[in-house]
Amino acid sequence: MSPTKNVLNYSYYPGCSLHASGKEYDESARGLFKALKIGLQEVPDWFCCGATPAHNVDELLSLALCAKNLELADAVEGDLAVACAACFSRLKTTQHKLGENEVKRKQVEQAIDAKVSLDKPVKHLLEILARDFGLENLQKSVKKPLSGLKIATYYGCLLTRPPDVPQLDCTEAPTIMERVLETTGAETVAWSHRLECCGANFTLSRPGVVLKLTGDILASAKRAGADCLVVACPLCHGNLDIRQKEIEEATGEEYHMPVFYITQLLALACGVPPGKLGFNSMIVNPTPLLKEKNLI
Amino acid sequence: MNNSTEKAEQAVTIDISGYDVATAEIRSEAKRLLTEKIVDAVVGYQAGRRKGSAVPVIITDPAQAEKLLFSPACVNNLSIYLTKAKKEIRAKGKLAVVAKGCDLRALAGLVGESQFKREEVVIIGVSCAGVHRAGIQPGEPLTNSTIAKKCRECSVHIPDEADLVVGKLPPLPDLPPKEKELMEKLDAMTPALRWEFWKEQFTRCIRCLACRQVCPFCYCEQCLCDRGRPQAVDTSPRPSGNMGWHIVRAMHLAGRCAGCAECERVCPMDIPLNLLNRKMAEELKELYHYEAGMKPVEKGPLTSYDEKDDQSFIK
Amino acid sequence: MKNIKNTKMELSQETMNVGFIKKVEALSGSSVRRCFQCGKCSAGCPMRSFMDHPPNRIVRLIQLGQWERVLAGRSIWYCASCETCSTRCPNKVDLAAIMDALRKLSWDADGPSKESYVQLANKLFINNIKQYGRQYEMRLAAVFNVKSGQFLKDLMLGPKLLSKGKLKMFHSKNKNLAEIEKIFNRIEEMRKNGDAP
Amino acid sequence: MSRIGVFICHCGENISRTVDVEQVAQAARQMTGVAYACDYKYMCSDPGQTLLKKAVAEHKLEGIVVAACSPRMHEKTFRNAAQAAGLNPFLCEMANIREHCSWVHDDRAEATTKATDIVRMLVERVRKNKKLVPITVPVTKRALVIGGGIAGIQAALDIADCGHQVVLVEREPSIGGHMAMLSETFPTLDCSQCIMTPRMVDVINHPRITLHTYSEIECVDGYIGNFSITIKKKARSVDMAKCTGCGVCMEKCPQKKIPNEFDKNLGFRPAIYVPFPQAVPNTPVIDREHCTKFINGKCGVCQKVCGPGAVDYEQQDQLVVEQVGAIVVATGFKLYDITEKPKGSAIKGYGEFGHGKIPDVIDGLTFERLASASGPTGGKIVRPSDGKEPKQVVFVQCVGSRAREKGISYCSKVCCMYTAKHTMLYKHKVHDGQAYVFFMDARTPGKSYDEFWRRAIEEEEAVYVRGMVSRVYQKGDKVVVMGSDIAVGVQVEIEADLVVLATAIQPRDGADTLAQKLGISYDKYNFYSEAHAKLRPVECATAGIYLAGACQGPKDIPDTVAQASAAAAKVMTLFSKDQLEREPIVARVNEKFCVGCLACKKVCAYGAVEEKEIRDRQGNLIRVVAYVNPGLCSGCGTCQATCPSKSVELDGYTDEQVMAMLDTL
Amino acid sequence: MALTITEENLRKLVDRLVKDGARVVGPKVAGEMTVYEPLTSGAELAPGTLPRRSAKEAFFPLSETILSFQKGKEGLKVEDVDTNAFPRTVLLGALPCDAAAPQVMDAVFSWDYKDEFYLERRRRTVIVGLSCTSADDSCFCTLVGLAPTDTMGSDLFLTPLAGGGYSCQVVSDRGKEFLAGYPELFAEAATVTPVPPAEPEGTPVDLAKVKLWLEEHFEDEIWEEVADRCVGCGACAFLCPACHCFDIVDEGTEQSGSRRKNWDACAFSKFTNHASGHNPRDVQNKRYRNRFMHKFKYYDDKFGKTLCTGCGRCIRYCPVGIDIKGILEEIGKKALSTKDTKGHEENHHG
Amino acid sequence: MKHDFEPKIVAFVCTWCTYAGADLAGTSRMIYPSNVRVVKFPCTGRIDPVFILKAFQKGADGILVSGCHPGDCHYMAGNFHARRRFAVFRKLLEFIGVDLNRLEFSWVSAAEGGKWVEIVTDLTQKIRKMGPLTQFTDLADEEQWSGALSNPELKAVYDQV
Repeated sequence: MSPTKNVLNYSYYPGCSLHASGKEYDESARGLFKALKIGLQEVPDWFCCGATPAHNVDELLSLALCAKNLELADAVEGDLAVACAACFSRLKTTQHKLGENEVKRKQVEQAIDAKVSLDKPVKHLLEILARDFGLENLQKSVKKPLSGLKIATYYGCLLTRPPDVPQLDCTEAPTIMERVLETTGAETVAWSHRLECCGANFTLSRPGVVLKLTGDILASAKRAGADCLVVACPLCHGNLDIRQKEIEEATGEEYHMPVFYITQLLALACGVPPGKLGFNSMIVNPTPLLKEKNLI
Repeated sequence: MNNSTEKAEQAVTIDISGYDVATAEIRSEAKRLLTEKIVDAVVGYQAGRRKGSAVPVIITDPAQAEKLLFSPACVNNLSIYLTKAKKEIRAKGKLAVVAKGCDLRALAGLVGESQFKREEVVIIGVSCAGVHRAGIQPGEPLTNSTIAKKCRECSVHIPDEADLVVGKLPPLPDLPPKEKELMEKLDAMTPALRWEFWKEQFTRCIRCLACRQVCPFCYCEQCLCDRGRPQAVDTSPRPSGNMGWHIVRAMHLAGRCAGCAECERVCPMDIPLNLLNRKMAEELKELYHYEAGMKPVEKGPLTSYDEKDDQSFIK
Repeated sequence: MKNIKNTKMELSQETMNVGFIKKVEALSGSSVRRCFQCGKCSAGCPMRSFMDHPPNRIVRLIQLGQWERVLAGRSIWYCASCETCSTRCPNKVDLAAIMDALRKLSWDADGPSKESYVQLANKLFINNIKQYGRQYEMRLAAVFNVKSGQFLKDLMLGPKLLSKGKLKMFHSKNKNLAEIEKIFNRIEEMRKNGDAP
Repeated sequence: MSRIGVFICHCGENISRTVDVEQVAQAARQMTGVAYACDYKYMCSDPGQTLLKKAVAEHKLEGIVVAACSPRMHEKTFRNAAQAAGLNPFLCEMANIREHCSWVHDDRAEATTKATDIVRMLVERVRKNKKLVPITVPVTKRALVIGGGIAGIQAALDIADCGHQVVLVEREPSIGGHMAMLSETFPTLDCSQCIMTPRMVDVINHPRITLHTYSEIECVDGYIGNFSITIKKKARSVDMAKCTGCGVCMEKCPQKKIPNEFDKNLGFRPAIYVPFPQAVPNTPVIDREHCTKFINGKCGVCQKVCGPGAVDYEQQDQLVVEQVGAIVVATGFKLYDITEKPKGSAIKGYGEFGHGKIPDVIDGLTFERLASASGPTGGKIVRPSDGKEPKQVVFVQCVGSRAREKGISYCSKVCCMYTAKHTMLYKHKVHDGQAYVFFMDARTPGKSYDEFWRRAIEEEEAVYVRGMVSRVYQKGDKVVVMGSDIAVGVQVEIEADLVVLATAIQPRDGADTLAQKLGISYDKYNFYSEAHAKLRPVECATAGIYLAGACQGPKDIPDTVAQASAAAAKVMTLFSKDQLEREPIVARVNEKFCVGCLACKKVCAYGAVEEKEIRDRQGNLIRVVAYVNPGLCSGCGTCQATCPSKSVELDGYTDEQVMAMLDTL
Repeated sequence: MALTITEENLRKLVDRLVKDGARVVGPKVAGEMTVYEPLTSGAELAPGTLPRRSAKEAFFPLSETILSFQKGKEGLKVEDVDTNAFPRTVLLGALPCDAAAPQVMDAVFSWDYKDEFYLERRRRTVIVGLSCTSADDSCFCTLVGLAPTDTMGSDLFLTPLAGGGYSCQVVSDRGKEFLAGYPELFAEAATVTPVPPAEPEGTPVDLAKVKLWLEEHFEDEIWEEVADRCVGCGACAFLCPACHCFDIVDEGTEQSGSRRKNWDACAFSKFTNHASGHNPRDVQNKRYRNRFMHKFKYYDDKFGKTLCTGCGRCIRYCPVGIDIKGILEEIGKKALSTKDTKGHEENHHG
Repeated sequence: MKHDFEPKIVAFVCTWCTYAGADLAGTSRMIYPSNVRVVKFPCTGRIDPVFILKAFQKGADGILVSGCHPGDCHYMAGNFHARRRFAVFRKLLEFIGVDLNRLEFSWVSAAEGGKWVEIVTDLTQKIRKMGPLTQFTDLADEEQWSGALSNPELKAVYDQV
């Protein structure tokens, strides 16, 4: 397969968080895709997909917001690449629900005053890397193997659930993150809390809930001997990274476990300079670990 | 016998005037049965050579009926002559038999065990006040010291279930039971002591098998204990085999023994064999409310069961 | 508010609100009657320990048309929408969707738990969309803290995030904002007309 | 016998791990009579058996001891191997050094000693073993089926269709049993009568089926292949040969208000009656208890109106003797009547449910009659109290069942399904009604069963409440049911119009008496016991008697029919041979020694001991001895233990064999 | 001059003998009966009453091992009984009917087969007889040619004296030899007054004529008459001082055990039971006839002796009162008219 | 673990229940003392008291007779007959002077592997404490009656006979 013949180009929906708390995700994703020569073009003036709060109280609103965003995305060439797991889930859910429920589709069409577009493939970055670009190519692109790094891959809720919607990987035993990361020579650990909820929805309203849930996740990763966590969702990242100190205080347990976006590590491996990967934006400082492993 | 106990008891003579009546009635009945050819032979008692003695006799001639008698010396349980152990007697044809109450119980048991049919035998029952114990010189009067132990505890002086009952029963003195007393004493001992007791008793057994031969219920064609292959108990008259023999015998008689105590009477070594049989009878009475009776029963206590039988001894 | 959690249920065609069942089924697109109370939803729910009625009981109460009991509880507001229940249900009862439906019904009915922080956060979130088109976490947090009366909550977290460039203090104008507002309005209109649930 | 071969099995490591098998083999070689001993990894394997067969030939072995697992596991295997090697199979014994030794002891030395002792015992035993030859008995290829419900009908038709004669005995005036009473059947909701009545007609028209209705089993003699059955045909008071079934007698009978048992007393019938219009045979019977003619002699209308003159007041009970080779018992069930506490029973009953006191609390079978198109209400569901249509119906499951204290501890198996069916039937007939079901578990293990139950809930909107009902009481014209929903954890109260109790299934009255006549065993509930729950589920421990339907345990129609066909297949297997072969572990009388006391006969539970007359050449009776009928003898050996002179011996377990074992102590 | 011994010295003699390691068998009280038993001291000696069982057990025990065997891989190992270990025995106080019996039995035990067990014991035994001073209606020694004072079979013979003590008559050399060992216990007396012997009552019979009668009356209704009642126990034979039939049985297992010689009795139904199942003496009276014949005819035919010493034990203890004395008297009466002709030959029991 | 005395225990069992129960103990790998020697019968109804006597004479220190629970007999009533037979036989042995602690009876069903283990273990331990049974075996060495009565109490009773 000749890379020149198959230039990959995608429209891109970063989601609110990637412009704020998850900006390092955005940075590293763009860096990585650039390094891999995959085109990304951001959908102009996209707006919030509504995430969990919207469908929590108003499904129609939630569907309408996503439908509108899908309509906006139609204007940009290429399949829609989504970085945030929540956005990915909402957009996919909207396609799924409207595809099978005519009543709802009509309601949404009335709400957005347009025909809904359900044909554009919505793809999570992981999917693009693993399937479209291909693991083989990814491996070929690795310049700086991440050997020696023991990674706990964290999927959270929305990358794989519910079964019929995201179609990213197996619902209960996904391996896509592992497969992608292993191309870099890094080691992924087997651990129990890969798919447990971090309580993202309660970040604001019930931080206590979040502490409990994320505490369990961190403890599990530590048990499994991981050096760091890797996520593909800014909400998960927010809880695991930003609240890690709080958790340590609450539980008396010390983690110091850097939480990377998957694109950060992949970009690092593919030779993107570390300075462009937003490592310094992370609350838990990853530098000591990366140094220890001779990665920076 | 323990002399001191004997002495403590006032001498009581037992009225046996009814025995003469019985003798006369037995004679006339035997004569009639034989003459009218209702039976072919009568099993009864006649006088022995020793003065006052009586021995079993089988008569077929009505003329000989005059030889028959009844006296305190008529100790034998004549029912053995109706069993298959005495085929030559049965071969004589239809039989009549003279029976005391205790003997009649054995007859009832034999009917229950299909040894003969009740209607095949004419039973001449005798009202019996008692007979001599073993070791008494024939002819001695019947007193509380010469009477057999079984008679002291007899509950069947009049054998009602016989075809006819002869003789008459005089008022009887109340004699304290002896066998029961002895049994209680043994029961009160430790098992080890009881073992000593029986061991002493059985080791002197000479295996003459008189006990078996006089027993109405030991009518087997082949005694288990005579059997060679396999040998259930050693046949040698030694303590080991003797113990086995007497235990097996007691077990085989349990629920069948009618209490005639002939085994004990005939034992030349004075082994108190009836004590074992009595013990078994007591246990069966307590466990299964069974008592050997005057009427044949279909099933004995060890050939039947009740789902509610005691099983407190089973874990 | 009367604690009805433990009071006796008198079942009759009158007391069992079949309309409620139907409404939940319509909103969620999931069958309620299918549930046979295996309890798997409750078994895997990460939020079970924070709920008063476990998820399976929520379904059971809906089956019996006991809407007051469902909405009186706080369980629906503690659902994390993690979809674990829906993913694993042996009967394809989409409990996550049912939970959405219940929250909507509670919202509409001005339900007993509407002052919940969760509801508040949700409301602010949606208002943010309406107002700015995108979420601005700093503002969201600040307003939530003010509205929920927890002024100092996460006080330590804010500056740290700011220093890391993670909370934008300002936001740019979204060109599609008018369109968004139209969507809100149309939905409102549709509901007024009974065209939407 | 002095050429015994001893084969010690390692059983992989199961034995050799704990028992020094080589040492045991070595010790065996020293034992008297042992001509050959060896140990081998897997004696039961093909090479193991070959080893055995070779050794028999090479060492001219006359007996074999295989020291391995339990004889319950492999006795047959090794006996077959011995037979293949040309030995009588009964000269092969197993020494159990696995279950009874290596698996239960941990000290190697002790286990080895014990294994050696066990082998020594078995060697001594085998030396006394005798060649035994299987017993053959002739087979009468005619079957008796007891009970004319669906089980009996199915079994009878299957056997008769296979070409054998069948005698079918039914206690009631008509065959059909409970199935004829049902409205529609789960999970297909097809009409019970529609599938049942053609089968009933098949029975009466079948050239090879002799039908005795209104009849009972009086006495059973004989044994497998050779039963003699005495049947009491109760006086029907109607001559079956003359009766045309026109029904005029029933129309004219002045006694019309007798509660109809078939309709669970919801309707009425005359004193001369057939239980239901489709009855087979369609010959009425006079209920002498209620007939005026029989009460005071003052009627006789039926006789007067009977054209063919079939009514016969003088008819007497009649005894018929039938010779059969096999028996299928299919006596069915009854519903546990919770209104009365059974006499002498530990069952406490359910006063709290008001059954028998509250007219609108009924049992499942009564509901069937209400729902049946041929029932007393023509299929209209009404309350017994006032005939009104009930709008709220509560069904209670597990009434009597699964209730150690209040009833019976077993599960009645069909109630979950028929209750689900009842809710559907109800909903179909009363569209605006609501059915509630109180249940503890739904047990729906059958093809399309769970789907059926779910349909009742999901489509027919029956409200199932998990939790047992505590009490039922009358309140005005309502029946209040107090229960609890354990999923919600609160009490539930329903003001019902009708309450239907799914009462437990019990064996028919008199099941125990019949079992005693048949000589088959039954459990504490009087259900008949199968020989083996898994491997012989339709056979009785008593050879030649088979079970079909609910008499063996609660069962639905498909299971009943399947079991009936299985029983029929067993009968046909038996009938496939002219002679029957049995394991020769039976008692034998030594006629020379037997003194004819017949103690053996008294203790024999199988009636296998008979009296036998020994006569001389002139025909004179010499004596009577016992004789054991090998066809009847089951080989328990109680006779031998009872015989004072051991004149009866149990082949395979003789005193000689036992004593030889004890001699090794 | 007569040799005497006081009662006290007699007991002392026992003590001495016991001390010297001899087995002293003598009458001893056990419960209500007296039995011949090995004495442990002189005090146990209870002379004068007829013991329940005869004294033949001193030579011919109820049951004795004659060999033992052990089966091993190497074959059968047989171990014989060491007859040299039989104890030196003194049978003391045997009444004439018991003391005479061994001499009668010697004949059969040393006939075509020498029974070493019996003979060895006989060789090692000294019999001290005792004159009989009490008799009952069952006693009949005088009818069989013995007497209460008969010394037959005794080595020494004691006669109770009126004033106590015994006179002691030396009957055999062995007796003399024995006496020599204990001279100090005996005294000499010029005159002695013996307690009068007890002569049993009875009608004397001519044993020769009885034998002749028996020869001619093998088939006779008397047998049925006197013995139909016989129940077939072995009490008569087992109490008899002269009955000597025995049975050989193996006890134990096939692997190890012993062969034993046990008393047998002709009344037992299996006594002549053939392996085929046939029994020539199929009914009890025939068995009794054999017993009588053996005693008064066959034994005499073979050994010229009567196999009965008239002790009367079989009469006293017969369960059904079969009375050999009465039968003998009756036959004796019948035999008076019998002429001496040649009788039938009958197979002997051996 | 060694004990001063290891008794010989003989178990007479029926094949359907107790033998199968013992098999179950085996398949469940329950551990129990190795003293017991099992003699299998089709039914407890087949077990003759003579066997018990024989076993004692052959040196058994303890005996167990075990079969199906009442009502569970494979042969319908064999165990009922056995129950009576042994109820009576043990009374006889007791009267003869055998310590009944050495003779145990139990119902052990095919499902009661645990009960089998418990009963065998308890019996073994009990007999270990009691020591060897010499009553019967001693008799085998004795030839004749000694006439000696050592115990005065016994003598009194003896004399009374």
